[in-house]
Amino acid sequence: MTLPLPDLAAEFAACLHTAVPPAASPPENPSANGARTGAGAAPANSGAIREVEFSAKGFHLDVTVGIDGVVSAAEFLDRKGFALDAITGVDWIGEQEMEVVYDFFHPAAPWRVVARTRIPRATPVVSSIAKVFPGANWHEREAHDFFGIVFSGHPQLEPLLLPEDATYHPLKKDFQP
Amino acid sequence: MNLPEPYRLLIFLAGTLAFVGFHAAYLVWVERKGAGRFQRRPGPTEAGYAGLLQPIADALKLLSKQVIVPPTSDAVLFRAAPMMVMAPALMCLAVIPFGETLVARKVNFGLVMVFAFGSINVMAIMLSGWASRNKYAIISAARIVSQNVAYEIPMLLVAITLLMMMGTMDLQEIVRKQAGWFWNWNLFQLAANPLMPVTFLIFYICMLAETNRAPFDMAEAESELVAGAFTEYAGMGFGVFFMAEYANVVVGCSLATILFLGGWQSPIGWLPGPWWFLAKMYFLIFCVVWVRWTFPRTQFYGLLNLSWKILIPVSLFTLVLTSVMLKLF
Amino acid sequence: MFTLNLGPQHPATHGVLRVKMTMDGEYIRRAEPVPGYIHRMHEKMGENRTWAQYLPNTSRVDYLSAMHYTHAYVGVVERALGLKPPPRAEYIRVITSELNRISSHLVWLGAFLLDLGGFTPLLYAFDDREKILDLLEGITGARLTYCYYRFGGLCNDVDDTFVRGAQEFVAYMRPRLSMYQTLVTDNIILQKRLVGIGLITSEQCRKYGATGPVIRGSGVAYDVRRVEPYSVYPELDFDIPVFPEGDSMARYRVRMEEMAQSLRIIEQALARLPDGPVMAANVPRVLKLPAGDYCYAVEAARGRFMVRIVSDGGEVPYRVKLRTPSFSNLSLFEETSRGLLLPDAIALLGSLDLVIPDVDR
Amino acid sequence: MNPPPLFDQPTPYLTISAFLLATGVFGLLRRPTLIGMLIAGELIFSAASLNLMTFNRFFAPDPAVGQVFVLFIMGLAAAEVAIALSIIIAVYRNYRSIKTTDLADLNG
Amino acid sequence: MKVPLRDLGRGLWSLLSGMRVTLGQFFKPTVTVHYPHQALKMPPRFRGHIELVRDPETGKAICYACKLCERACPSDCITVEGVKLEGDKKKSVTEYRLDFTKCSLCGACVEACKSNAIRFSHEYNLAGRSKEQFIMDLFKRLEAEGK
Amino acid sequence: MVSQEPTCSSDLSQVVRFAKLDELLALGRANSLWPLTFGLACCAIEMMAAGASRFDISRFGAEVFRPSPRQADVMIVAGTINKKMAPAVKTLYDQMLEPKWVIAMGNCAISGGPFVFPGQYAVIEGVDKLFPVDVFIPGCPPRPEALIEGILELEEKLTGKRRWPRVKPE
Amino acid sequence: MNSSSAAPFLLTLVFSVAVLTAMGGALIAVLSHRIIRSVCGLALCCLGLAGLYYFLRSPFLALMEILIYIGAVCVTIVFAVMLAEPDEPVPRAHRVGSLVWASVLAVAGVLLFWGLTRLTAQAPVTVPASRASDGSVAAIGLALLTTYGMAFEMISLVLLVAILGALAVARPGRHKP
Repeated sequence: MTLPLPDLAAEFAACLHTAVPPAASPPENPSANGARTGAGAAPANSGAIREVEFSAKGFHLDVTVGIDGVVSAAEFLDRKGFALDAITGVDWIGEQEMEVVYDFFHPAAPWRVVARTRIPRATPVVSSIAKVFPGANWHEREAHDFFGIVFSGHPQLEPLLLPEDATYHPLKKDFQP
Repeated sequence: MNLPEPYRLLIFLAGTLAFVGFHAAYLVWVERKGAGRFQRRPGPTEAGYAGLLQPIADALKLLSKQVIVPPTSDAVLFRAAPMMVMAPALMCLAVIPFGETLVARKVNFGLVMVFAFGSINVMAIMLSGWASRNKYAIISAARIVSQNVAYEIPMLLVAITLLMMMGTMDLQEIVRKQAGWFWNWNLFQLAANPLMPVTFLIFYICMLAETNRAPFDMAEAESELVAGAFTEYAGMGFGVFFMAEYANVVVGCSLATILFLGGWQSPIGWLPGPWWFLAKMYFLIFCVVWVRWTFPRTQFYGLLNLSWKILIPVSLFTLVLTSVMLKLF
Repeated sequence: MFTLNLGPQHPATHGVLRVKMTMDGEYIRRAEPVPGYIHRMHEKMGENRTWAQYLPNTSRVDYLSAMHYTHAYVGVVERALGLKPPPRAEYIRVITSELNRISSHLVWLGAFLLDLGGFTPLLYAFDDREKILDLLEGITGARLTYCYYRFGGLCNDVDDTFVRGAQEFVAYMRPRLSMYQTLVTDNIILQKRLVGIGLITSEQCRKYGATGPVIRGSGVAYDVRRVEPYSVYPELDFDIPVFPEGDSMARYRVRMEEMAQSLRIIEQALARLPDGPVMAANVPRVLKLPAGDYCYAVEAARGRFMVRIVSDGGEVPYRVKLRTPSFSNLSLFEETSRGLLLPDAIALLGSLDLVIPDVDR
Repeated sequence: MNPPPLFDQPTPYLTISAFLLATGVFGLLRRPTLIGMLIAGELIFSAASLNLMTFNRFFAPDPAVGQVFVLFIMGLAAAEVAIALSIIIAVYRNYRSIKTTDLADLNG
Repeated sequence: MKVPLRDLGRGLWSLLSGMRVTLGQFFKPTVTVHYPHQALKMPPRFRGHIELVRDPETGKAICYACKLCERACPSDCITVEGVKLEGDKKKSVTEYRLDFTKCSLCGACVEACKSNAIRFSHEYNLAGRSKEQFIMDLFKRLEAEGK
Repeated sequence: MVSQEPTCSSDLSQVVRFAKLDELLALGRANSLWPLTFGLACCAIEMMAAGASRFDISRFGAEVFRPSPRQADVMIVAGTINKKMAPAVKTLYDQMLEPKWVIAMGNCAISGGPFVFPGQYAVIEGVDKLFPVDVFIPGCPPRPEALIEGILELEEKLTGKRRWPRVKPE
Repeated sequence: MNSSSAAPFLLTLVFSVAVLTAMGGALIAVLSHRIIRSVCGLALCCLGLAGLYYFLRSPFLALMEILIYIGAVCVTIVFAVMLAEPDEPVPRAHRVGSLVWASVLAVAGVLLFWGLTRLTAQAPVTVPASRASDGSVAAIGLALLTTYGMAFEMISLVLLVAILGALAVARPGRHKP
């Protein structure tokens, strides 16, 4: 049942490229529309898959997906039997971008996949994958808590770890208590 | 004793009260020491010699706690419940004969009396849960009712089995009929009922369930319902429930002693007396403690299943068996 | 229908978890865990401290398996620096990690039985645990928050007393495990409460990312020690206990079996314990990690624990992400507890073996 | 000879019995809920039992007959309560209320 | 009928064997350390709060206020002050304030210290009625001990 | 000595002083300190260990961990309190009945411990910011002996004298 | 009960306590707003009645009264209250009409009942107090199984039907959520 790694990478790439619409076409997600106008749309859409040395990095596949490719990437990994490890953000304040990192592991095969996408820091909106992986629900809420990333389509985007009425996002680099 | 009946009654009631108070207090100590030993630790040691003053310290503390009635509760019933809970145990002990003459009130229907007043107990604990108006307490109250109703039935069936064998409801008479060596005890009356030890086991299990002792302590299920029906009680209100639990254990174990282990009769045929009674009772109480500190708590439906699917059919079977055996021999 | 607020202070939540329950009588319609009552900013602190100063934090995320967490953090920094700890250090890491796993499982056993209303096993388990703590305190100086591993090795070497003590412990613990078997596992009451209760399918585990004994109790032999081997685990012979039933009993059995396996690992590692230094020679004095992101996962007592660090080349981490097993395991609770009775849900919660600071971080 | 003490005369018992009946009837009419009415009904039963027992004690030659009848009444009362309560619960499930006024469509 | 009976018997047996286990423990000696009467001996590596080490030759603190520990401490609980006395090569410590209420006992300070001037004490049973008493001046403590 | 007790049933003791009775009550209370089952973090494990066979706080009558605040006398705050938890802790304290005491166990409960840094957003820096604390036990986590010592310290506070020897660590 | 050796005063005292308990309980049962309290009133009333039975030379009945009424009937009612009425009924304003009606009917009932009983009591006390049974269970048992055998069987039948009926009525509502 386990696919060799290069095959997986190839299949993944094929899947992503078919799933990601060409840069010129209008995005399907209306809420992501505003988000994409600021940053350059073309690099955000192209998927890039890199095989990396596990012993040096701790994962096998480093996938960069476009802002709209997140759900299809998750769906692909779900089909391949991956499980969600974590979702987190990194605040690249210098580039005024927010990176959303999705970690996946495989319960049966020794594979680790990291999928990442960059979104503009001013309007951090990305589609939720909670429908694909219900476990993403909490991880996305947590990322929302810490970074203020808005996961569109999330069923219940309320503070999880912070108090119910919290409006601050403490892991943003410019956070002041 | 040539005292007129009412005075004699009063004296014995006072004696019963003291007996219950002493036992309720020191069974807590026994429980804590016993739990300690089962867990390889000494239990209370620092209050008095071997922690013997521990119950007194607890009582002092409980008495001096602030008294409140939670604003959301039903104040009248909230106060009434602790008063109600102690009374049945006292009434039951009044008819339990500890020796040939050592009984507060001779009643022809001692057995019925114990069961009758035992059933008031349910009302009391349930009211405490209901009056607290606390969600945990109400869940606990509902559990108590179904548990007690379920276990009263096999207990009564067992009692009827014994009633048929003994032909009397007088507890003293029941004990007298078991005089002699220990094979005369009801527990070993295999000719009347080959399943007598099973009957005893059923009675004991029902007794544990009726007194809300582990593994049937649904009412207080700490890990689920915080403190169950007593969640809102504090100070002596709580202390009374604490004591009533042990008083009920004393009643239950006394009854088991009388019905199955020959009451004050000596197992070796001579020297009968209250000491034998107490020894047997304490042994049963020790078993209660032992069981409590060994087993996890049963699940609620498991508890009801045990009663309705196992205990009631088996006790009915022993009832029928006994009647057949009695007719045959 | 009414709402029941279990916690934040409730004996069954093992700390300060709150579960918002919508109940129908004693049946649970919906039980939504509300974590965050002991959120301690571990990830924020990562951005305020140097790489080395962050070490004590790792012992406090999941205080019951502090060794594993430190292992993961130390491992990720070593991976980024390309450091390799000497073999003796690796073996001692394995021994202490496995001792810590047993002690963590013993706390779980006690607390779980406490949830089920049995008090005595808790004290027996703590009694056994004290023996492990004595061993670990002897070498690390602390009972709970060890902070023993260093980048490139250990903070100090073990002596013969520890080795002998560990051997004695292995010999002592085996009969104790069979005692637990008689006292607890075989007990009919426990069986009735756990068998068939709180079913979790392997598919649910995958969807929620549940790991550790939870996924192994659902029939998937996922163990980071096998799948992404680290340290010297590949050289040691041990089994991964798997039970396919997916109920609370399966998770219970997985943990009990894991303790026996940990004893096996400790025994082998003690037998092979090489001589030599416990600290790599080429550890830089001031740590500056090359820029990039790195992951390192270990099998902690509760499942897969992963540290993901992002370095911008400085002395201070740019981002530290702790992927904790309890977080994912608890997120499963809402779905699996639906329709259960309250005591069963509490058994389920106990069988997930939660450490709340591990959820909240 | 002194008159017998109060508790050896039938009058107090009969009076109490009448009182219980009165409260029972009163409650039956006043209570808005089915369970309340059931309780009032139990009071009426008790009144009847007390009366029976009194007559047995003071006027009947057979010592057992009154007690037997009271026992019968108790048995019936228990049965009645069981049935009535199960009906009440069934009604509650359908109507979410056990107030008599809310159950008007039982009238047809 | 046969299977339920066997289950019943097995269940009863499991209960009885459980009770046998606890009874066995009942008669074993207790494992308790009666703390205020007896006390466990702390292992040599036990980490209590830190204390200054006395130089066996001079009888003074070894510490020369290099502040490495202060810098290494992740929770900022150490404040060291030192003065350079006339004629000495190094500074000598005048104040070593340890806010023990913030310490996480990680040992970073002890490892950072190059001259072994601080070590862990074996104070394992501290308790007090005010929290100020745990913000201690280790230097004054050392002085007081010397007298 | 009596006036040192702020928590004794105040309305009565202001009118009459039963010195002997107060002493007796203090002795009773000191020997029957029922803690609230309330563990927050790492220190809670040490609190459990203190209740376990090795250290056994039952010797001092303090093993009756009550899950309901109504029945507890002493609240052992064992762990970090953050801003989300603080209202709940305060409620628990308010639900406990007089006389009541608080033991702050561990550095987190005393001052926020290692989780305090400039710019922190979650941790309450010391439980004494919420309600009065009677005994502080420093450590991270403190050993179980320290908790026992804390209970002895509380008993000393109640009765005014210490009945047990002091252990000097060697 | 040997009244000759006991102080009649004390007995009268106990008797009046029983009477007051019964009457007070009955009043609580019908007058209190909260249903749970009226159940308690009923229980109290039954306790008083048990005392009266005791004075009527039938301790067996007294105990049965407690066992059946308090232990079974009241507990069952309370259980039903818990199942069917989680909320307290709101005390509503009394409708004067029904109150008047109820009182009138009650008074009429009392008069009728009391009159009838007085009439009967005009007859001489046929059984001297001293000759009355001591509530012998043997006599009751004999009577139950001989003279009233048929009625006894009917009662058992009624109880059986009641159990089955209760099960049948309450059963269909049971379902797991």
